[in-house]
Amino acid sequence: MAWQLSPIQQRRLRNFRNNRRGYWSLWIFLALFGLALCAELIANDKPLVISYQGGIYFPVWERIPDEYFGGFLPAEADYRDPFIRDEIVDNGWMIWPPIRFSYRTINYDLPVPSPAPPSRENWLGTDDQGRDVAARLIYGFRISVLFGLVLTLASCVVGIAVGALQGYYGGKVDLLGQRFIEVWSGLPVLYLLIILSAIVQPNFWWLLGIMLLFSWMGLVDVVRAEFLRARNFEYVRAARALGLGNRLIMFRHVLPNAMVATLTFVPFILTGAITALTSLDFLGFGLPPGSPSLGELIAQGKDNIHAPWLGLSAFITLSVMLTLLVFVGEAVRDAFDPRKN
Amino acid sequence: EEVPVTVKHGIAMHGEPRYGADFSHFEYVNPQAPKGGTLRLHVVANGFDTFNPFVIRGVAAAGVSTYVYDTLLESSDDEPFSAYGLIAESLETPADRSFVIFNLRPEARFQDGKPITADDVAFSFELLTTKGHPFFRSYYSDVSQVTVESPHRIRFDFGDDNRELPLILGQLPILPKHFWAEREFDRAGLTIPVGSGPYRIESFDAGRSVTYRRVEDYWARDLPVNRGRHNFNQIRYDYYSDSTVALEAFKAGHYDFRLESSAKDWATAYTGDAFRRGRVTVEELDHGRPAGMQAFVLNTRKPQFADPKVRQALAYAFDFEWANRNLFHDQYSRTQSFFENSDLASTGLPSEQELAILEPYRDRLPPEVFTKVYTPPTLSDGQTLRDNLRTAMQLLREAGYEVRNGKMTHRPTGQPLRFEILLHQKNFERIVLPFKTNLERLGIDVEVRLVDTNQYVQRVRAFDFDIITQVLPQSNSPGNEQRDYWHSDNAEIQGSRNFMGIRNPVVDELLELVIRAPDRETLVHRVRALDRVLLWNHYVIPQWYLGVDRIAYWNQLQRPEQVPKAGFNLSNWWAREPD
Amino acid sequence: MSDFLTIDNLHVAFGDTDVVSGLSFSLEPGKTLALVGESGSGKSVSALSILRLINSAQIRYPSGKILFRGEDLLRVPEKRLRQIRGSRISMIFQEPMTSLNPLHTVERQITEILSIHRGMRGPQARARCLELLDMVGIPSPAEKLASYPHQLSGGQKQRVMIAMALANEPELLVADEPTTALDVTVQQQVLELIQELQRKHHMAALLITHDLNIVRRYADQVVVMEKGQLVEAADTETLFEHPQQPYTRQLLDAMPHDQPPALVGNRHELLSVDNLQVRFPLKRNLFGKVTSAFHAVAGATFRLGKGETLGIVGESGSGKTTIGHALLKLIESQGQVSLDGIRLDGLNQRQFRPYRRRIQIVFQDPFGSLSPRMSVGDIVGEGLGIHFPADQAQHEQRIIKALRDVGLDPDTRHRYPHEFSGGQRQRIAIARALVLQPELIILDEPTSALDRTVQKQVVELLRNLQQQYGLSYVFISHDLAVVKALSHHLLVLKQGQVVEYGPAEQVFEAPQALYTQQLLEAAFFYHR
Amino acid sequence: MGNYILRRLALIIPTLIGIMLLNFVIVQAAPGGPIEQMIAQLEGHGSSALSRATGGGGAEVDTGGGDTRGARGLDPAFIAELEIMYGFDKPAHERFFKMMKDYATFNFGESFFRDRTVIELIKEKMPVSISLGLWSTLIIYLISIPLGIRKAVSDGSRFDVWTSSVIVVGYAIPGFLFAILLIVLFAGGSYFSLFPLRGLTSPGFADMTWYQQIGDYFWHLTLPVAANVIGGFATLTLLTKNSFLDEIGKHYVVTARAKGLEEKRILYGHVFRNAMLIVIASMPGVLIGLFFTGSLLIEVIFSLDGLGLLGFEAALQRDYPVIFGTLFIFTLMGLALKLISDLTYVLVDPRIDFESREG
Ligand SMILES: Nc1ncnc2c1ncn2[C@@H]1O[C@H](COP(=O)(O)OP(=O)(O)OP(=O)(O)O)[C@@H](O)[C@H]1O
Ligand SMILES: Nc1ncnc2c1ncn2[C@@H]1O[C@H](COP(=O)(O)OP(=O)(O)OP(=O)(O)O)[C@@H](O)[C@H]1O
Ligand SMILES: [Mg+2]
Ligand SMILES: [Mg+2]
Repeated sequence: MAWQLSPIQQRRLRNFRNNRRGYWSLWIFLALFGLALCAELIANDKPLVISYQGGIYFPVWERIPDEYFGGFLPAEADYRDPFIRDEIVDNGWMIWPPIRFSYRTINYDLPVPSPAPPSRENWLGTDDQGRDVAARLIYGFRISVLFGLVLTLASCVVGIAVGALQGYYGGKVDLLGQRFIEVWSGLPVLYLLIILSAIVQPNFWWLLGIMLLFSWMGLVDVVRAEFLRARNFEYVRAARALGLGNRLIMFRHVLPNAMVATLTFVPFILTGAITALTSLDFLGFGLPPGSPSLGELIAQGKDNIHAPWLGLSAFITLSVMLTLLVFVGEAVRDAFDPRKN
Repeated sequence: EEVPVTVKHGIAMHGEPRYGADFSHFEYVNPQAPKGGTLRLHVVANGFDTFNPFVIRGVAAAGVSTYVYDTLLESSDDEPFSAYGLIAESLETPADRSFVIFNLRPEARFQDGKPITADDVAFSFELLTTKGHPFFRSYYSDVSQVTVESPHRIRFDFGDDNRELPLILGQLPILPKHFWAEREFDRAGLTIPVGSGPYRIESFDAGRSVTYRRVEDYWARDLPVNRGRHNFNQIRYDYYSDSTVALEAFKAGHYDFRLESSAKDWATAYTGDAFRRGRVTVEELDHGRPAGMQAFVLNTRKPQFADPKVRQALAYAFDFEWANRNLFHDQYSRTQSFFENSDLASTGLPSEQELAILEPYRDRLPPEVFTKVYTPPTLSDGQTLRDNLRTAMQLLREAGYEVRNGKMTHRPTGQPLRFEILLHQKNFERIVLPFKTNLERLGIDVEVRLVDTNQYVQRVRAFDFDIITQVLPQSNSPGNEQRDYWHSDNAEIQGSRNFMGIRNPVVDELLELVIRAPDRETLVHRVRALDRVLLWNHYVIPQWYLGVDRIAYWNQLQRPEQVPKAGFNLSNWWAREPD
Repeated sequence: MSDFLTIDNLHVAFGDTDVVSGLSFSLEPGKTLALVGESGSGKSVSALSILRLINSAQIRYPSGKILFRGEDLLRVPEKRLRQIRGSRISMIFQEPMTSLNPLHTVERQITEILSIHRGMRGPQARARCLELLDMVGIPSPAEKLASYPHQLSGGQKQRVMIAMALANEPELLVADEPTTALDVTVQQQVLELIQELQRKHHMAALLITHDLNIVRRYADQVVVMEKGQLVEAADTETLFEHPQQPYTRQLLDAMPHDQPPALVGNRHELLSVDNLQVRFPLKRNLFGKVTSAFHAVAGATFRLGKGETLGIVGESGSGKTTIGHALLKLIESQGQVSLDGIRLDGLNQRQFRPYRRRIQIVFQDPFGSLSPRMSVGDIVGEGLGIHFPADQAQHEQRIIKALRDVGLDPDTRHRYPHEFSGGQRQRIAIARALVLQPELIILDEPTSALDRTVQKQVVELLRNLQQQYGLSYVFISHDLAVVKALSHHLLVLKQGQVVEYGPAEQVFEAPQALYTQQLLEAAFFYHR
Repeated sequence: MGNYILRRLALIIPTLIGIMLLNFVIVQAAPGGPIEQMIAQLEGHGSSALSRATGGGGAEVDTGGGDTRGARGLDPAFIAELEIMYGFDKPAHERFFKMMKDYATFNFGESFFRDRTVIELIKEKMPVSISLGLWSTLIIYLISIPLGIRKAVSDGSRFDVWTSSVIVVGYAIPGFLFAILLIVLFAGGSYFSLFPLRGLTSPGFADMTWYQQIGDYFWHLTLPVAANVIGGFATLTLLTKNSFLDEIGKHYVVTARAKGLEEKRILYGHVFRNAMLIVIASMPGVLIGLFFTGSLLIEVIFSLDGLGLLGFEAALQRDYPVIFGTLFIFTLMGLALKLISDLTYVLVDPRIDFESREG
């Protein structure tokens, strides 16, 4: 079946494209995100391709033990280890990704104590554990954005749904729903995290789950307010008269006109999610030690003010990302603005 | 029957005190130091809410116990453990030290002019051990009886055999009975107390700063123990919540003196105009304080660490040299002994005396104790990490491990080798993570777990950990407390300090020898012997220590030339241009 | 040419489409010029252009001038324009329902214009405000001062609009369909008022209307527009007596409207309403009990057979809209309502939903009832998606047909509602109801914004549908001619009470109640 | 409405109890309690709360030296004593009921670790939090709203783009990093020493004349407030802008224009109220957020002793009386403010009500 846009959708698309800034921002963001998704191919401590004794290997995808190259260690070969490196180069060749560090690779050959300033080898310097900032940024961007996207998506869906229900139905739904939210928002997040970290090693998904328990509440009040107002509008009445079910009225008629706030907040919810990871890292309830995250980098920036490349890298990444998202948000708004042509 | 009792001006833990009865001042002070000027210090903390540092409630203001209260005796900084009369003119104790009598100086006065009497001493003792911080109760738990024999004479009898007691009773702060009798001791908050010491609280800004003023007519100012000391007219502490900001404040000249605790800051932060122009002195002062043992502590209660070979193997994966070079700017030294940085530390091969102590246990000790010099695995002389890992592999094989599917697996049980390193300080992550990486190359599964302090304490007290980093501090005169560290009786007592879970009869016996050492020399040999046994059992992976104090101060401060063993002491400093 | 108001070769374009091309006329002080033409011919756009009230981002003026006392209003700076707006030239908007600020009280809306141009404040402004409301025929105006627009009936809002426009006694009044929501009596009162002001202050009026009776009675000159172009301009007399252009003739000829299709046989009773009451709470006590309420409908009883039309007439604010909303459960009401013998009044919203396909409504405020972010096609087709999800394929066809039926170009269905003229929007609302082919339609002033030709088309359409499918209508209108043309029965309302109810013929011929008599008299006032 | 308010007021009690109970259960379930905290302090794991908040000073060794002879394991009897002191000898439900009974009479008890009652602590920290919160809010609102409106009017213009970029970049700056930067640049010893480093007032504050006092106060507040607001403009400005864009095309705006109103008056007199429902109505909530929760890191960095730090420290130290006391007080105020905020909806838009629409 050929999928075709209705003329009104085409018009929206056109409006979106007409906002050049937003349009390009979207592409740039997607490109950056796409790149970050293949972080392993850009920044890795394993070569992309190895030729060793006539065989061709792809270490990024396969695990070749140290022993295979004449070593004795049971674990995967460390290709940065001079021993292995020499062994391979003597018996073949290898092609490295542009950044020869993974997020957890320690550069053991730093000429100065870490954090080391940017150099040919470490484009953005290293952090205070001798790890390459550029590599950590790429991986951190990926993990942070993924975290942010999932969290934003989920909390928008839940937040909008709950806010919409309360605002639209009013009465008991609103009265009791709101009380529930009040109780819920009173939950001590910090303690939940402490309990969690006592039971399991908090990881990406656990944190996502915990954050999700609370993040959806941010939108509820706003959406509820908009719905409380919009449900009195004549076109909502008209839709009801037409026989639309409540769900459709809410999502086809009220929501599009109550979406301004939501749309405005989305980029910030996303970055908010990322900074929430930061604060968790701060408290030591964040991702497992060693994980790359923008938050961790910022925290390091504060601890190492003599190494401005740490804080700056994280800050620039964050602000570029946020700016792109805000511009995309504006373009989306334009797309749905009936008065734009 | 009468025991022979000597009346002394001072007392040493072992042997005789260094300074004679007629000494005029400690050697490490400048008796001509001018009085006057202001010393501005800083504290990184979230405020204070009480001037009573002796109770459990509240957060006490910095400096109160140091400046405001005098003690019966004053310790000297250049001996292992000796003390001389301050409030007490003299003390009397028998050879077995089963009691002590302090004769107070009749001229001793509280800051409100009232005399300090034996009653006050008894009151202080009673107050502190009942209502005070629990520390006092355990510290003085062996005191069985207190008798006021005359207004200026007080006697303490001891229940247990504890040779320290006369000395540590000398550390008892003396509080005025007339002041505290009508006040609630642990609810005094910010009422300015009447002290007995060289300074009194002049003013304070609740939670933000506190200022001390030198007591002009301090009765003890010319005592030998005080000569050349307490020189500043005013001492002020400012509170900062953030350490980075506090450092900035120092550079901006908001306070005068800084003792740096971070290697990174020491190496990088002390730059700028004032430093270039030499207005700030930045120096490292050697000290002779025992560093104890800071180490990765392995919990031998856990099956995977039961075998010393495994414990030894793990040490080979820790690359101290790299960490020191890259993370610590080469400022630390590798710890080689449980009594590092003191003459109690074992060095080289066992001496004759040590051999004599160890010989009876030879068959129950690792042979290396007698044959090898203990050094933690290092990468210094041409060794590469690979070489070390090879050794580790070797050791693990000997311990019954083999590689299965890339994992180090215990052959008899089929259990893969895995453990968790428990942390509560985030800044240790950077030290532990490379260690973890190295361990993983051996096919060992390592998880690094960062938890909050309370949880950490709970787990450590319950011995619910595999590896932690812990400082096992030591003093210059080890005593009873050693039992708490190493004795098998304490291995299963929750909350004891036998973190490793040592249950080694030889250690138990050596401990008793240490505690009962008759004189310093014997003590030293016995401690060294103990040290060797502990080291070769690989209970810990030693980390590092710092043998110097990293200090920086604005040049309006001056310090005495000589730095005593215990390290510098600001009480001996003075202002360059006192006003 | 007068130097008062001259429009010279005005061109207006939205993007690339010209909506007004080459309009020229002039107006003298004290005179009234009527702008007539079919719906969508560019009347409102031209009128709004005088005060440059259309968003400059959307509109272009390729050429032309609008000279007001020598100044070209298309080019004067915004600041100058502000001095003219509301003080020297006032505007009555076509859609009063959406033109008032929903969050300002009536008092505030009116006093604001007094304060900015005349510096009138406080009690003085309030007094003037009351005076104006009284002049435009709002009964007991003091009670309405604190009302918000949503608490007013359509006609009341329109009168507030008018009061605002007249407040500063402007030199030129631009009145875009000023009386569409008013019953004839009030309409007459308002128009007389305007005429009186014209006499007193020499005010000129640009009157846009489709009611040719009004044109004939009040206008001095007439300009006829078609598709953005001027067709004919002449004195009223001349134009009506000797229309030159076929288009004009067509416009004038399109008089209504025959009689409603005759009822045959014994009709099946579709809707029966007994003692319907609606109260709007005004005050509540602490426990939520209503202590004072406005009785908008006080006991209406009527029946409606299948294929019949019930006309509801009555003065503005008498509760007509309220009855319509109550029948559809859009507001709370008491009393019995049965459809096809099934009691509806006890049902809750969910239970009532299945009946909604069978009863549809055309709202009095078409603009407000169209979702601003949906395309017109989607709006019209929405009901189909709900009620006829099975035959999706035909939806598009049915939408196109419905739009065509009401005289709209189906190609415009991808536009948003705000891009239409008032009359066009009204037809969209009608199309939305018709496309579902319900059994009963409540039509609330469905033709108020339509010119005669289109009106006729719509009336024909309604009639045909009724004949073909046996639709029933509740037809609410002030336009008695249309009511007469469609209704089999008539319900006359006054202040929420039914004053007369009976077969239409009978009521028209021999009205019993005094109020009905007055109403009818006024209605045919122009025809005398 | 009155009925609604009554119902809401009545519901505050169960809500409050629910929140307290939930917190009580969870907080107690968390591993480690005040006893462990006390032990940690006694054993010298020390002032962790602050270093947690700031990322730690980075000490790799124990530099204290100090006397180690006293550092023995803690006596179990002592721990039992502590338990009695903190009331942990009683079962949890008894403790909860006692707590709620005390709270009902507004008796909030004393901190476990500080020599202060909970009320005193809050009173002590209030000035800092209110100062920071008030001025930050004021600045953010006074700048963001007019800016947002201007951006809406000139949507898509150069001005719009660059202001967007600036505020968004401002948002992306981590506040505490910015704070440190400000300190290093303007208060530290390295560059300019223009502003004070810590606190809310100078030491000699009490002896100053009133205008000096005001000057001194703002002199101290400049940097913290700057760091606090830098990230605060983005959301509000963009929300304002977008809401305005939505309303500005509506018909009543044309009406207002036809009245001859100035553009400013149209924007502020007519559009504002229609567009800003959310912003206006969220104001009470924002206030409570800024006043009562404080901004932890800013407080720490500028050594301002405020509620943010208090709450955080109490949480990490398991200072139950402070945790539950502040929770109770702030929740109560929060609930009241929430009600007020809901009522403002009705004030802003009289069409709004909270009744059910079904039935
Ligand atoms: N929400 C409300 N609150 C209070 N009064 C209201 C409300 N809605 C309508 N009214 C009042 O109810 C009366 C009837 O209104 P309704 O809209 O039914 O009049 P109408 O007959 O349709 O008038 P029109 O011909 O002008 O449209 C009016 O006086 C109006 O002011
Ligand atoms: N924003 C817009 N964008 C595009 N076209 C528009 C817009 N507004 C109006 N139009 C078109 O301009 C034409 C003229 O509209 P206008 O409102 O002047 O008609 P009108 O003569 O007043 O009709 P009516 O009698 O129905 O009110 C119509 O065809 C309408 O569809
Ligand atoms: Mg029109
Ligand atoms: Mg009506």
